[in-house]
Amino acid sequence: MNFELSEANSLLKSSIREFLQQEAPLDKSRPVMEDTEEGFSREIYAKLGDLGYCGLTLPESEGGSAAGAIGLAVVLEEMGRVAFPGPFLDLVLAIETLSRVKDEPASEFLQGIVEGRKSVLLARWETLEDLDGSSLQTRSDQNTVRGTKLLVPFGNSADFLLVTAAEGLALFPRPEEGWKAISLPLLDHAQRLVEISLDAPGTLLCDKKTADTILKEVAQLGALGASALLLGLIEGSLELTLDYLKERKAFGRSIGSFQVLQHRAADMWIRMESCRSAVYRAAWAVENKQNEAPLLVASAKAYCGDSAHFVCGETIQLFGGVGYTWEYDPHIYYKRVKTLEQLYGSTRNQLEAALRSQGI
Amino acid sequence: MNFELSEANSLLKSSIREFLQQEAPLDKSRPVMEDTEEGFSREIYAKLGDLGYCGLTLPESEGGSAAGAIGLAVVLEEMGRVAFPGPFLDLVLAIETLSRVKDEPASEFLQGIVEGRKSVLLARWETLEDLDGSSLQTRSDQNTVRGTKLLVPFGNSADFLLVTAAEGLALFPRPEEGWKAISLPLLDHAQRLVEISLDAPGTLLCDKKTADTILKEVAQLGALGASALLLGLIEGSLELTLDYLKERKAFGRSIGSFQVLQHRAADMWIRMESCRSAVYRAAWAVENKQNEAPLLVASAKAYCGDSAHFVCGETIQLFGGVGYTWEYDPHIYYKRVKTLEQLYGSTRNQLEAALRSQGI
Amino acid sequence: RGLTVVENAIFAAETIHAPPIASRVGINLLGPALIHHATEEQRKRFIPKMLSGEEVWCQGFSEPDAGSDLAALRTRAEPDGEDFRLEGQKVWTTFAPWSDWIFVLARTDPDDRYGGITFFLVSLHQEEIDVRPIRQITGESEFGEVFFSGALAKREHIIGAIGEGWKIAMTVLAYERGSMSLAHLARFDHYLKDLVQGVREKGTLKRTDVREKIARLLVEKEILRANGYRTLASLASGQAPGPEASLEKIFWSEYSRRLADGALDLLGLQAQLLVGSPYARPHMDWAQEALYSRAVTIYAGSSEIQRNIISKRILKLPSS
Amino acid sequence: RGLTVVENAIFAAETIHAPPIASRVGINLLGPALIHHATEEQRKRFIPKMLSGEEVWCQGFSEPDAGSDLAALRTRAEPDGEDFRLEGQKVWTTFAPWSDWIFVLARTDPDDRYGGITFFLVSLHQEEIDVRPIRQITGESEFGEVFFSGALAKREHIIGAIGEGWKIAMTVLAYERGSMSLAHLARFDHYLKDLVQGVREKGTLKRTDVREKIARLLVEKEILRANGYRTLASLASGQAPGPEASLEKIFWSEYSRRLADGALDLLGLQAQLLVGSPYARPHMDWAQEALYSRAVTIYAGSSEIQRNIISKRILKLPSS
Repeated sequence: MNFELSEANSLLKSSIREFLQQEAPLDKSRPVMEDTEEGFSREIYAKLGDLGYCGLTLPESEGGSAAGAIGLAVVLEEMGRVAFPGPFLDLVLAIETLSRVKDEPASEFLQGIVEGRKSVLLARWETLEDLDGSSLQTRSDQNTVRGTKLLVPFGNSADFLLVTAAEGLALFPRPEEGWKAISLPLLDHAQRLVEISLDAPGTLLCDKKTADTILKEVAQLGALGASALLLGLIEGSLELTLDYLKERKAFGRSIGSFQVLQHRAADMWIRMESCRSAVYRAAWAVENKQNEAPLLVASAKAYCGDSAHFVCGETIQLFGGVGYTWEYDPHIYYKRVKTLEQLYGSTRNQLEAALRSQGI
Repeated sequence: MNFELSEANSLLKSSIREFLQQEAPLDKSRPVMEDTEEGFSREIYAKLGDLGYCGLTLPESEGGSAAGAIGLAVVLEEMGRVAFPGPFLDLVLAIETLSRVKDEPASEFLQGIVEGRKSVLLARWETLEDLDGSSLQTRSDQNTVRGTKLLVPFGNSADFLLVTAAEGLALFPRPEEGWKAISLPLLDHAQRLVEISLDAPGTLLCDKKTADTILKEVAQLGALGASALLLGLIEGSLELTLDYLKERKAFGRSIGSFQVLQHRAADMWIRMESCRSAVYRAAWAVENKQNEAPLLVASAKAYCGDSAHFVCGETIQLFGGVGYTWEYDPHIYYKRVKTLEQLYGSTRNQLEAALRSQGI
Repeated sequence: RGLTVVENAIFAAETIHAPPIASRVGINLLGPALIHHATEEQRKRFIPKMLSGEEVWCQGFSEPDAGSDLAALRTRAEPDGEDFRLEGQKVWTTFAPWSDWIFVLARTDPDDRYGGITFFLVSLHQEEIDVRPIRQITGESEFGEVFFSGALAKREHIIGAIGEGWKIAMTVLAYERGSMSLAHLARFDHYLKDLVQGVREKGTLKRTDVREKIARLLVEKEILRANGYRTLASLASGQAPGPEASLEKIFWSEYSRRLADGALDLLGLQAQLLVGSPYARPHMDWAQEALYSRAVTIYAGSSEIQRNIISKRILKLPSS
Repeated sequence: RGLTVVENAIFAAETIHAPPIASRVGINLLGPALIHHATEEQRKRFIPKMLSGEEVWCQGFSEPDAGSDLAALRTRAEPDGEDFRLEGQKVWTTFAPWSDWIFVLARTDPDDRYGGITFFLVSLHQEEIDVRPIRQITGESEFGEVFFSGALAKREHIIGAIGEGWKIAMTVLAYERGSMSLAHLARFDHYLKDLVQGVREKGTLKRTDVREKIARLLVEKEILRANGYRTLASLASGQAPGPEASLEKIFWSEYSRRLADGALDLLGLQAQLLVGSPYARPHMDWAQEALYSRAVTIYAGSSEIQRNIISKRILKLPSS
């Protein structure tokens, strides 16, 4: 196993970083999170589509750039660093799901989605517990989908929903009628979580068994992606902290010269580096289909969640009074972390998954 | 509730402290722990008896000094401070048990024990789990006791054993025959834990129901006493630490001037003061038969156990290299803590008991 | 004669359920300082209207460059005949937007770090004072910035002597740190009940991991209560709170964080839903509390400052 | 040419199960220093016998007043014709009682804190050296004190130039901190297996509190492995380990404490019974490991020293 990024991935890293610095530095993103209804910029997502980022993980044959799990981690790490708003990861997961459903209705319009012109999102969960989605209440036949899905991130902006139903996976174009979305305001004001009640035409893409296999693979990618986002959030937050520690003065010296704060920063750095090791080791295992992938992905998600809570929380503490103001950025990172700890396999579920993967 | 000690208890505190400084400072006690078979000095215990410490909690009518739960805490706190070796708490618990069994065979020789001439110890447990001792295998009729008791602290030195049996509580004078003790060497080299197999004459003092009631009261006193010992161990260990921080030099300054070590010491002090509040609030509640006593005793034992582990462990760390040598004292405190965390209601059991006391 | 410390804590404990009532700053913080340091006239003038809520008070201590390092404050009090004129800025002033009066630490001597500070009572109803609310990460604006440009500070409203401000401020901070922990306990009792109820409804109260975490929160709450009783006992016996108050500030503020974090862990995403959103806990806004609990380890002397106080003033550890 | 770093880690990983073999100090610590800094003659003279175990090595760095502050060392090397004579005392010297040679940091210039230190290879088989074992809190005596009273230190056995000792010592310490973590992992895999087995036999493996604690130990072990692979990858690509090695030292040493403490928590009193005592775990001495795990955060640079290195040399935080 090697931690050096391949040439392709280093290139990917610098391009996405440059793109985000251009299009979505935090000061530009904050108004989008705070003042827009959708909570992200369709324009920027369209550009991401044009540049091939939405199809990142797809094989070239399907118009993707076959960047694999490591490539996905690289991109999401950079997005986390600037707390990039919107459903990018969810979009990738929905696309991955569609591309795995080898079936005409899917690939038919997959192209349009990969190019970012239309958005599709997964509607998996029916309870507050982010579980494997067994015992679904939603029903689907060849022509209609009927049910209520909870926790659809940015669901209100979806042109299509991929809905898990008792019969399998159904594709659901957003209708005029028979679509009711209730927003669930969260601690993280940048989130746009909705509950969606459906009773409208939709197409069943595959049966439950196929759907479960596909969703299990996609869930692994989701957990890996969330870990990479958390790693990026840690990096962004620690960067803020180090700058502040160096410039802020108290008792006639820079506060970064106080040993207690130095050791706190050291602990934050240790977490960051350890998360990086965990994320890229897991990405490598997924990309190379290693047997240890389930253990490593579960470990990465659980550890990155705990670490990000610690690092981004300490950032607020080390900023002191201003760290508690809306104006400064630390709360943006902290709030994002709190959502990611729970979604894509909560820390508790990942810990259990890690044990199971070892037959414990 | 008042945290000032009563005049009587302040007097008690200074007398026992003086006694221990005289008879059992740590440098005198260490050879006793390390080189003697019994692990404590019968001579000193006899003196404690003469001075009335063994009957500390008994009513004057039974030759005790009626110092109550607070008095017991005061004495044990001082004993913890010097890591006083031997089964003092166990002795008090056995005496308390006997005095609660209103029955001739008990009070008959209770006097001799209170005066420290003979020792009696409780043999309660039959498994490694320190539980409430339900489902006992040991059998007793009017004339004999038969069974195996685990975890009898300093059991080898007992002249009498108070044995919990299926039929009730049995008094068991140490015989020539039918007594087999196997020692269970522990992390704490000052401990003398033994497993005792019995098959010899003994007397049933009371039935199971009475025994259970009595042992429940006594167990509460045991948990309170262990908390006080842990508080004392914290005090002794922190005292060592503060002296060392002030005298030891590194990088051309006293190591106590490094902010990281200062804050570590502050955290140790916070634990110590919080344990003191917890122990004396609990002692007050027991002495005044408050309804909240079960919650407060369970809280004190659990919190003092965790805190002592932290404080006495950090003492080793702050001493650096010498903290890991047999010659220096930190390990004496740390090892004693590890035993007390498990006995007299393990931290886990006390946490559960705290919940139960609140109907949770 | 104002509330006794015990009444003070009881009062706080009783009022804590109600929405933050603006008179709390005056009664809990300025009150004790007046009792210890004010003249009979000053007490007569200010305490009754403070208790009646007729005059609302806020605290003008921190400044943009004097947070943890309070003695670095730079707000100047320039003599103006009998009285003084204030020039400078205060920040993190709780309830500032709704207050009538502010107690201010200002410099009467620029060269004497501690001895150059004086404690003024100043009316906010004057043109030379501008109050701007500050938005917090919860989205609310409970506190604000106060700008003084030649505001009048009357000599007769100086508490203690000129140059005694630091000493008096220490009394205020000690009470803020000490006697409040029982008040917070009332909140914590209430919150822990909601957590237990939430877990029960979720059906996970039987899980041993959940039980251990709740048990620790329950136990630590009792330790906090024991510490609070102890402080109260010593305050009631007449001693002004000393550096020991730092223990309480650290314990209750860090406990409040453990409690909120514990709820977000045990209740999962439900605890992150804002009150009013479907599926949220009906009577407890855990999301806001989780954010608020990040502030309490910062204000009234950060946890780091409290540990400095303990190691220096109680443990007497040497300075380098 | 000695072991490569990769071989080094693999070797350590393979040998870790065996009882501490005395040649490990030589191979893992001195080995890399010889490869980086020794002359061809010196390598020829020392490496083969080191690998064969014919000559056992120990490390003479720490002194009674130079622990965390290693550069405060005072052992003097006085010129004696071509060679030098050592005067002073070393302490915490692992395997000292069974060693043939010691690599020593000694002062060739009393006035130059760092530049006055030279790295000597010294035979322990001389009258002018007295080795006294030190008893540890485990009761064992794995290490000792070494007293030099005019001991001969040959010029031809100086590694690097006179005054280059500090630089070479840093290489040794970096390897000690870095490349060893994979070796420790082999131990931890073995220990965690025993813990899971013990809990299973105890019948508590289904308890969710037990499961969460074991899961965290499992997860952190994988993080430790990932960090170890990363260091190994960079060492293998030829870079000598830098301050990043501090991360590994902190992580593996603090993990080893969490693991042992976790076992004492989950296995209860059983884990405190010494091996051989009835009811003890048959193949794992948790009591000794619990004590040993208190030492690893102290030796080879305490956790506090490692955090100083990270904040100063990696994060570039200012000195006061």
